[in-house]
Amino acid sequence: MADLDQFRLEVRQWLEDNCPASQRLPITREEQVWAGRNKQFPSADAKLWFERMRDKGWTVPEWPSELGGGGLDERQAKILKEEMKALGCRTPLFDLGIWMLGPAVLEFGNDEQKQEHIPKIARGEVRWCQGYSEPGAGSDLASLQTRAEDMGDHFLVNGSKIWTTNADKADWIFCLVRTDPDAKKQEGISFLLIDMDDPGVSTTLIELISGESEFCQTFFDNVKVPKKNLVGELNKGWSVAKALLKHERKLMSEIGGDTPGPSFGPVQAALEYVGKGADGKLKDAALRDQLVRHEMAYRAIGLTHFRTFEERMSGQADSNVPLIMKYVGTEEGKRKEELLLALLGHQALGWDGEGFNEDEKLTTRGWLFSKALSIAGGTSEVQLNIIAKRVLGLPQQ
Amino acid sequence: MADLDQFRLEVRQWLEDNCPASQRLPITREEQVWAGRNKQFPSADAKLWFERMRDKGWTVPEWPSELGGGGLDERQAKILKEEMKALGCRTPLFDLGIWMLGPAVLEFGNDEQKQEHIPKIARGEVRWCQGYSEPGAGSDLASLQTRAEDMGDHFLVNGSKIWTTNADKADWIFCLVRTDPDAKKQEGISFLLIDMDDPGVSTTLIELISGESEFCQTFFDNVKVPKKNLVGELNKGWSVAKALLKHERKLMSEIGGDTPGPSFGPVQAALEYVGKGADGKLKDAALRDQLVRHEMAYRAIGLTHFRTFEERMSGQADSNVPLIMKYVGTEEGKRKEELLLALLGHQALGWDGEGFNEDEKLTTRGWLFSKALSIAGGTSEVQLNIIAKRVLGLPQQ
Amino acid sequence: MALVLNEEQRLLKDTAKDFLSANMPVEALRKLRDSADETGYSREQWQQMCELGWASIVLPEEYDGLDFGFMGLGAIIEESGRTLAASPLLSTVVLGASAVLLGGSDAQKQAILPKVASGEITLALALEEGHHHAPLNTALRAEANGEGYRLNGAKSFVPDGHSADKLIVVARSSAAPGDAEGLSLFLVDGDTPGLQRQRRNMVDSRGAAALVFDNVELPADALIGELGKAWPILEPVLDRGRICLAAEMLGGALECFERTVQYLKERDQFGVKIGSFQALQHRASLMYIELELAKSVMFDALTAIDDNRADLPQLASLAKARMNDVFELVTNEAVQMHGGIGVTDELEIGFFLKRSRVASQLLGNAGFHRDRYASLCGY
Amino acid sequence: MALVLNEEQRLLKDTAKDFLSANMPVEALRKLRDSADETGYSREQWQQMCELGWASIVLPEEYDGLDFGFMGLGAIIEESGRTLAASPLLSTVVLGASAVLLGGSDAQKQAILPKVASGEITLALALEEGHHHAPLNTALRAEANGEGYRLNGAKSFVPDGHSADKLIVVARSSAAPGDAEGLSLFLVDGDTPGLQRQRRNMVDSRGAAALVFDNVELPADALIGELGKAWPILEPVLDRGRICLAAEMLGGALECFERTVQYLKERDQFGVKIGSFQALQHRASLMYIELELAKSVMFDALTAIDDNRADLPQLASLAKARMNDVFELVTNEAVQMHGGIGVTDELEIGFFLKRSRVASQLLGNAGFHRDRYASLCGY
Repeated sequence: MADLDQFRLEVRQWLEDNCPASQRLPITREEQVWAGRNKQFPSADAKLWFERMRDKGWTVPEWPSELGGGGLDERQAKILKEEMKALGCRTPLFDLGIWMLGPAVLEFGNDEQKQEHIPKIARGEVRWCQGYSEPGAGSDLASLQTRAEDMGDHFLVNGSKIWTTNADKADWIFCLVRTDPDAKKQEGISFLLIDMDDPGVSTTLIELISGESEFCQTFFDNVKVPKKNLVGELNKGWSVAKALLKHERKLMSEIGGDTPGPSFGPVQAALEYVGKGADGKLKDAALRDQLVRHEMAYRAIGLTHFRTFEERMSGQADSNVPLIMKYVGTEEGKRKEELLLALLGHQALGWDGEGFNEDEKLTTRGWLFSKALSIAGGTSEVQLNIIAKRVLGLPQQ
Repeated sequence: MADLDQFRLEVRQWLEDNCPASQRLPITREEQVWAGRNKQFPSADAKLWFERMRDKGWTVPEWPSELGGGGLDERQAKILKEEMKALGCRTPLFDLGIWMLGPAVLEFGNDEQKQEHIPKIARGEVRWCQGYSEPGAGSDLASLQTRAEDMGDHFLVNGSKIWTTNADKADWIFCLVRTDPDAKKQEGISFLLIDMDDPGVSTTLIELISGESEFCQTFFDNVKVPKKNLVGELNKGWSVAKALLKHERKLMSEIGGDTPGPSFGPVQAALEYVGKGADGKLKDAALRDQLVRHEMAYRAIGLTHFRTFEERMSGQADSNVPLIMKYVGTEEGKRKEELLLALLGHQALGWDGEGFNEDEKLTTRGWLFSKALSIAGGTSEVQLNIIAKRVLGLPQQ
Repeated sequence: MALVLNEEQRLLKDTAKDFLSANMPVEALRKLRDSADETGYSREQWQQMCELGWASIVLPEEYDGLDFGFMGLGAIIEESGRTLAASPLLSTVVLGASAVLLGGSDAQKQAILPKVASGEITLALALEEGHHHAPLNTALRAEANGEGYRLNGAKSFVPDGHSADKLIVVARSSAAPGDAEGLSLFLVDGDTPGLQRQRRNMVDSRGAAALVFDNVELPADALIGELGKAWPILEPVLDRGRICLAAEMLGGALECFERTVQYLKERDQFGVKIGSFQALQHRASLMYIELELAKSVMFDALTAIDDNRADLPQLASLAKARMNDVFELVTNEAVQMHGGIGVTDELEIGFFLKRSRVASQLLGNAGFHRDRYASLCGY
Repeated sequence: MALVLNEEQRLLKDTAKDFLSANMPVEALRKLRDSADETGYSREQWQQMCELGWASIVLPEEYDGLDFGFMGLGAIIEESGRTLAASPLLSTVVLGASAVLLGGSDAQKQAILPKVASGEITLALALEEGHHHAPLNTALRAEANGEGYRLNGAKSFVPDGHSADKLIVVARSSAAPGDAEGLSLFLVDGDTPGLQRQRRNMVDSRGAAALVFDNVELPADALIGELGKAWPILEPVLDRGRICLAAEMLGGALECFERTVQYLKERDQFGVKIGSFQALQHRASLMYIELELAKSVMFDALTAIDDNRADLPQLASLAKARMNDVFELVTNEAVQMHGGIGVTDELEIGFFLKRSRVASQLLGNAGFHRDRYASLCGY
């Protein structure tokens, strides 16, 4: 424990010394630094902060230092997170490679793959996107059709992937492809890494109900992919995918409702758009009830996040609790957006132009976007099926 | 239309002249006159009122007059109902024979059966109970095991029926029995009438969470039943049963929440047990919201009852709407009981003895009893299945 | 109480269905949106609606009306909700014309209503000033000014307010915001000096405006009804609007629901139709139940207008509160059950989702109407 | 914040589980009910509990306590909720002893707490006077009377009030009902002249009483804390009671849920286990989710007591409101999913259903606590 406290002090000191003041202010989407061959920095400070963190390996605190990571254990990583939060330090680097592909390569990749990809991710040199879903496949991921034919020295990939977030900006994509069309469903699927610059790869943007989005559809037309880009065994990509899905669900449950949203939370919005009466209570009893129900639910969810962590730490890991987080995070996230909409009333009904400020428009767009949260990364229905089967052990039909 | 108005005036006049004042007061459960070989009358007036209505055939207004009924058409029957309601006239006779068996015999019975049973029901000489469910069968009615063996001149019945309401007080029971054990489920079931006085028939009471109940379990031990008691064709009892189930669901949806209950409704209870503030609103905002939601739901349900009637009358019968009434009636009925419980607070927590008045105890018991409403007569889950299949035409697995 | 349509009304409904599906499918709303149409609806199609008699249907014959009643109009509006048809029907015929009809002088009725019936002019009710529906909180000031009046203040959210030829402005001539006393109604030409109209781009792609009144001078005959006594006129006008808006919402919810059930029958997942999953079946059945209950409420609410029933306020709040909840439920379920495609702009379900929330806020959210219903019932 | 049990606490929990399942299964409560037991719990078993240290677990060592904290006690109470074990644990140890501990003089603590720890005496908090939990509305009058005090008034619902050796009575010595000022706590022997105790037969078969105070004369040292300043003592006492009661409810809900899941795995309908029906699976999953969230809340609420955290009131209201809702949900679903047998007295599920509603009303229903939580958070 003592060395942990010591570590905390060192971390705090280092952050104090190295995190520019401007990088301690709440971050907007525009100010996020995303990995990539041609990275954009919103400011010199952002670049400085990124480079300092990168050099410490703290863009990926828990990854091995020899591969560009910070080499911290889970406790230390949590302390770093807490200290950054306390100081308001911004996340220095954003990338799906950090959240999803990296962990998978570290778990399933061979040394050559680790050497090639992990350091680049750690240093933010490459931006990754994900190619799982396909048009028509939906929740039934295993029914995917994108084909990767074994041509001896390479695979020939044909098909298309949908919901490939930020594919238009990404350098590489990690995909699930069918390598054995005769095998049944889960079998015959492999996990492949594809360079978006390869000939035959093209991407189009998808417009959502919330307006332009980061979601794309990516097409593969006779794309040649070297064999070394196969992660894990041939036809065993499903196990890699499952491991990754866990990361995605964790991600989804953490971002929860907090997708492109306004600067205010529900309580602030309530005080500003509804106001309090003489009795100190929100003027609208119905909205007040809706608000407090949400606030109490969010508190319970937050405490559950802490609990799962403490359980892991204390070795009492109940592997079941994490299974509920994707569901509760996204479902309550949707309720939060409905609540904000109700609180703002007429002011949340604008699309663009005059008469609605940024926060109000973000509220409207955020509400619409939140509808995707309980669909992407495993629908709420799939989550409930999983709980019924894996946790409760209810009989399947 | 004119003759209907004329009819209405005559009915009103007759009721004015013939319904004793005491029989126009709200009826308690104790004051109900139930059919039976040895009928109990709570008062001389009740007897007089029953006899006058019986002689008019208005115990069963829509049944053929030659069989002891009133011979009224649906419009006339509705007028009679309305006029009785307007005057507060009590229902003169209660019996499952009136609500369920009678209609079935009229539809499926042969002349001999009609002659033997219908007039007795109309005159309240025989009390009927129902023998459908069996221990272990539950919603899966067709899995019933009670066996009726063909012994040439009679059937030999063995088995037991559960939820046989008031079987301990009934003279006859109508049952579903298995007459062909080899046929699959729905087939091989017949509809049989059994005299409860026959040797081998015995009944025990079932205690519910709400205390003593009218529900019983009835046992058949080598009971000899004459062939003439078979209603409908042999092994075709299922069609008779389905017709009857409709009546039961209608009944359930009509009694809805209004099972043994207190003298006050939710609004009254709210004013008495919670009270209003200076602003004229119920003091407790949460209870007020719960109350108004229920009141609005009940109003919508009531209007839907009217609509189904008007649709039938105007020949626009949408046969689907009645399918929802059992579900909404019982589910909202349960919410009503939860609401009453919440409104009464500590006063709804008594079981018996001092400190709680009759209405308060009835609230507690009624709340507990209401839990049976969404189970008996087709569970809510079965109702939703039926709507999905029959109304929405959703594919079955 | 009439809880079914008569021959005549069914005929109206069928005609409306045919016209709307042929001329104003949801695709038409998308075009209006993508072309950033200034009006927010097609004037040409509005003319056609008027020729079909939709603008005159509830007006008395003496003002070139058909006197068919709201049961008929409600049936038409319900159909218009199925295709999200953008038109000034609600603002002009239901809100605007009702204000003139219930509060106006003979001269005003003669001047306005026949032109409404013919489609010559459109109207809009300028009411809302705050974030939430609160008619009594009207603060826009009306002062006597010689023979006439002067208006100063602002309206934040006026559906069709930018395109209407004439506005019916709710103003306060006395007492304080929150008070039912002291409200007055004025008939104001859209091009009156001192009146600024700013178009608002709403999430449902329908037309609306914010208005600023800067010393707007009005003649004496601009006043509708008595000065300061508008509430007894305004409240029934709002209740008519609430009920007709609820009828539109019912249509939208039914359409959304039917499209979803259809999708459940077509969409394959895990080798079966998703409509065979019991969890989705039960949720679909629950929506069906809610919609059937809502239908009954809507019928009774519409007859309550036609029969001038005393419980019109209750029925209006019952109908609006219920449709707010049902439309929200159905649109949310529709998106979720459609899965990924459900959140794309390509699928039309999104348009229903967006309209549902605008309609929910218009003329009172569910909380407003439950509170009102409870108070009307004495608790 | 501790959101997991430590070794010691887990041990306590397991011991409790063993003792309770062996000695006090739900069947024991049925026996108490059917024998119309006057006390409402078994004094003998209460003694055994005390020997296991349950009465002393949260008391300081100086009063023969174990000073284990509420995380430990909460774990035990949760287990007692699983078997619906009837005991004066909540009234004596959580409510009664806390009042003495937080408000009493050294003399009072010395006189009471060791006897509580040993099981020699039981306590009860006499608070409720109306239909709903409303501590500030206390009206029972306390007047100075020479050196001492005189109590007049009535208490309508006092759990274990008929059997407790000593009552802690909430009385009003000044100001008016609704006011936090002017409340006082008195320690009253159960057999004090002028005090009538009437047993109430509750739906959950637990013991409770109504009390009438007719000129009850008390010595000066009967007063706990300062005259008229009881609220700062009473509120944390109530919050401890709310949290521990919520822990009991969590145990009951978990037991009810697990029995139901088990039934879903065993019960055949239409040739399959009913647990294979997706609609029931989803409903079961939703219950599981609610229960997991509730567990997290309970852990934090119990530590909030042990750590004397400033947000104890929020946590107490969060815990109680949530468990009220969850226990109601789970018991309703349990009955429905058990079908016909679920509504028979023969099945034990009914006992959980009945207890859930009594516990919901005790120390504040969900509405009370949501309102309180909102106010505590400044809206």
